[in-house]
Amino acid sequence: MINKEVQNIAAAVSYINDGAVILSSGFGDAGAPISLLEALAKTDVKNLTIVSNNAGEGNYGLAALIKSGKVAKIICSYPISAGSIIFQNLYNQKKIQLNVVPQGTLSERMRAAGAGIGAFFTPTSAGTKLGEGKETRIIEGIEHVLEYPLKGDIALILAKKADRLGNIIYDKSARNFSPVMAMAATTTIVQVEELVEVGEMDPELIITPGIFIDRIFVHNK
Amino acid sequence: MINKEVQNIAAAVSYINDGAVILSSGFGDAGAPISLLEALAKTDVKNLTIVSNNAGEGNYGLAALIKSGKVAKIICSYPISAGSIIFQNLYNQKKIQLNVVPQGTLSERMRAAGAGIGAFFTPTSAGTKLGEGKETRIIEGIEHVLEYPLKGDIALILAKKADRLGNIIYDKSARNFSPVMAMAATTTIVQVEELVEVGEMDPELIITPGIFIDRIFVHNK
Amino acid sequence: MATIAKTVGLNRKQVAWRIAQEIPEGSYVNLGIGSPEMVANYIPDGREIFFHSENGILGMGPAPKPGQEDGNLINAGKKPVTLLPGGSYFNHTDSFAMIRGGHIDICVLGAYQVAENGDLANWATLDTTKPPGVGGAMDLAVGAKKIYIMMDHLTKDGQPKLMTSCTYPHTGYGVVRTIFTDLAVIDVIDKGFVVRELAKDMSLEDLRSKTDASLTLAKNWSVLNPPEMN
Amino acid sequence: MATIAKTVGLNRKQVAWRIAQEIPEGSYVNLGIGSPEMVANYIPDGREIFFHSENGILGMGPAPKPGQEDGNLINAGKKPVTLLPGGSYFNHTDSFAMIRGGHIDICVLGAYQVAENGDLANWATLDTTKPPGVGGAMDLAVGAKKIYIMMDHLTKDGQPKLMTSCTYPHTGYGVVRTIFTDLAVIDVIDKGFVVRELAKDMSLEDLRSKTDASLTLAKNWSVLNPPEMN
Repeated sequence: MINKEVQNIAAAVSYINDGAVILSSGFGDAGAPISLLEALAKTDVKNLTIVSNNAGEGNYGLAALIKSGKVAKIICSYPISAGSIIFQNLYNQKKIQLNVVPQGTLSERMRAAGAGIGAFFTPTSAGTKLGEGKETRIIEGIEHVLEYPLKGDIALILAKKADRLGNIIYDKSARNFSPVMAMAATTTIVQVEELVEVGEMDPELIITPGIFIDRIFVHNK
Repeated sequence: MINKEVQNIAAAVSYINDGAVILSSGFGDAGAPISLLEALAKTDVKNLTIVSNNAGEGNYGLAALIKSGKVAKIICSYPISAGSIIFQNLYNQKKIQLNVVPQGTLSERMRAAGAGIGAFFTPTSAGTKLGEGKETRIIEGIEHVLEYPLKGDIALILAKKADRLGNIIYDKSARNFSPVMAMAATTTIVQVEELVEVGEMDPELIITPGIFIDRIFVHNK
Repeated sequence: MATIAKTVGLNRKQVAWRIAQEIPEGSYVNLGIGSPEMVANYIPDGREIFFHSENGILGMGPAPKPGQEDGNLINAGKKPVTLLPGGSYFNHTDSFAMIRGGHIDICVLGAYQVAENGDLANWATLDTTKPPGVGGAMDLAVGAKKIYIMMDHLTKDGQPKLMTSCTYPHTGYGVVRTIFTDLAVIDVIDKGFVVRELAKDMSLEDLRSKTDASLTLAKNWSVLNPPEMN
Repeated sequence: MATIAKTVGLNRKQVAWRIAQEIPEGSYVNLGIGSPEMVANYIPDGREIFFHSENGILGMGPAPKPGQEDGNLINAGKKPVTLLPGGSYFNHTDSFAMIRGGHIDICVLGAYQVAENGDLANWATLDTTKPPGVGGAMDLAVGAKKIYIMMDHLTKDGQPKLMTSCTYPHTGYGVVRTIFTDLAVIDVIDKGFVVRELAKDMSLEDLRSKTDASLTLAKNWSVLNPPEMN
């Protein structure tokens, strides 16, 4: 019988390699896998690349991981939230690399990775500083830039409920990047509030089917 | 107060121009907007291009529209179902054009149209007869073809329930192409079984939000 | 009763009110972070408008009552909001498909600078000591059917923000439709600024002195005269 | 008791059975239209396998009981199916994202021809009097992690289907992993056919005479000997 649940949080974040590209869900705190990120901070992995919309706030979750010194590079759309002090300090000290990607392009590049699209042309960022150095093409009279897939080795995501097969539902706007990150990573690890029986979730409502999920950590609040 | 419901089926398919590109949902009969297609067959529109997975079966729905002589061209993945007699006869008489597109590329091209992607590289069909004449590129060692968006003037889709704002849910595998076609057309017309009150649908379960829907025809079985 | 010193121009609420009047019923609208969020407060009663938030919400409602906040229901500025009946949730990719795909009728954004050809600069200044951050600004700029700008006519230092061309890094090119400032409503038409409304007691000459580009007065221009708001 | 004439090789059910044994627990599997659908009937008891259907189903179950058919719950061959507990529905774009994105572990397809370098021809013949139709074959060919082929070793006319190179139009290049025929199980390794299993009473020489390409016998080859099935 398939059971993707792991028995503790250390097992959830085990076997992550040095230099891994980690997709980390959430828009601000909503949908961020705080506990998984903090557990990862306690491992001895190093030289990580983090892909996330933001760069962490306060000193918890992603900020705690960044503070641990394990993050070499961040790929995100908006690292300048008022609370992103830890990141901004390291950035100013040139101790962390930053790659800013427009939010929709960030999401679409991960979708391309998950959907087997080799590259795509998007009008977003064409002609701007963020489009510099990219291949461009005029399509239907509009300048586009060519963007490539952004694939993760690991995705750390948050959800509301899972079953042992990895079927998942989310809560409100905390859904945000989790579904696309689940598709785009080789191994997807989900932190959920509740594990339910197989068949309990409405099949019309399952947002991320188990095919995209590898490990489930049930976080008892 | 916004109300996207039309009062009768003639109104549902009104103002469709000659030469329109019509996206028609369904995988076989599942999810096919039979009544809308038959209503369209009764109008005096002509020279339509139909985009659909199949080419109609029997003499109802899409087959009836094709039989009416209003369809100049079909873009589809699989027009060779045993029941696609009307299409196949017209094809053999060279009275209808056919453009065969791999099923995933068909869907992805409509998604590109709906999502503002200018073009995309896909490995599907590279090096095959269906990839002939297309721009190619080796990405990560794999040959890809460049595919362009497939936009509709009109989408005719089927769903289970709608509210007056055009929020929609589907039934089982009848969902298939409807969500992507709703995104990819300038005007989307949905045939539903039931109209429900606004707020009655679970906001987590709404598959196609009203932003993609223009007209609702409630088909009383 | 003391006499209150009269200042020319609209306050922030009045600009939000003015923009709200411009939004037709049934529109799908994205409001940028900050001042543009205020526009939602001034939609005329009975006019049904659907607010989109880039983080995966359509049908966003006002802020919840104190104590009713839900950290999983926030807007693009990460502030608690509510969901109206008929609202829905979706993932980020679908949300930006809506944006980039041209399904958002109107997007109201703030700006550092707008050029007379509709170019927009609203994501970065020339200060390179801070890390850059763009969020969804570039996607919204290229994707929304109409971009409305809500901004002060001048910077805090008194510098013009309506320019012949942007000196700050571009967000998008030729994308701005209309600019709503504390002093005027200005359309971008044929690569030029056309003043459609002027604040009460504001002259075109005054406005020109505060603008680093040519201004044309629309034939049917009118006085921008919102209700009192404090 | 009459003596039953012995024919060499497996019947269709036995080939389906053999493929079913090859699928590990937890696999996400797409079964092509026609004979490959039979594979689902022979998964060993207690082995949990998830069947994907290109029209937006994961966790597809067997055919419903007569009278229980639902026209909205069909497989890729448009035949009625059921949904197992833990199954889900999704749209076509997401379904092909699963396929093209490499999330399907195994896809079992029929074939007209397979070449020794793994090339696959299964969507069109050389007959141009009929309209072409491809369905999801090309997406599956490039997307699934492993492509298994289920087919007769020879055509009905006795022509080889395992070839040096395909003469029919290609579906995909270098994509086939293993071919399960009525006579053998053959892996494609380093651009060559390697016989892993041979049907009972079948010699390698016999098989070579029915194959239009070189065959190597695997060191640890075995006899393909499924249970009786009628």
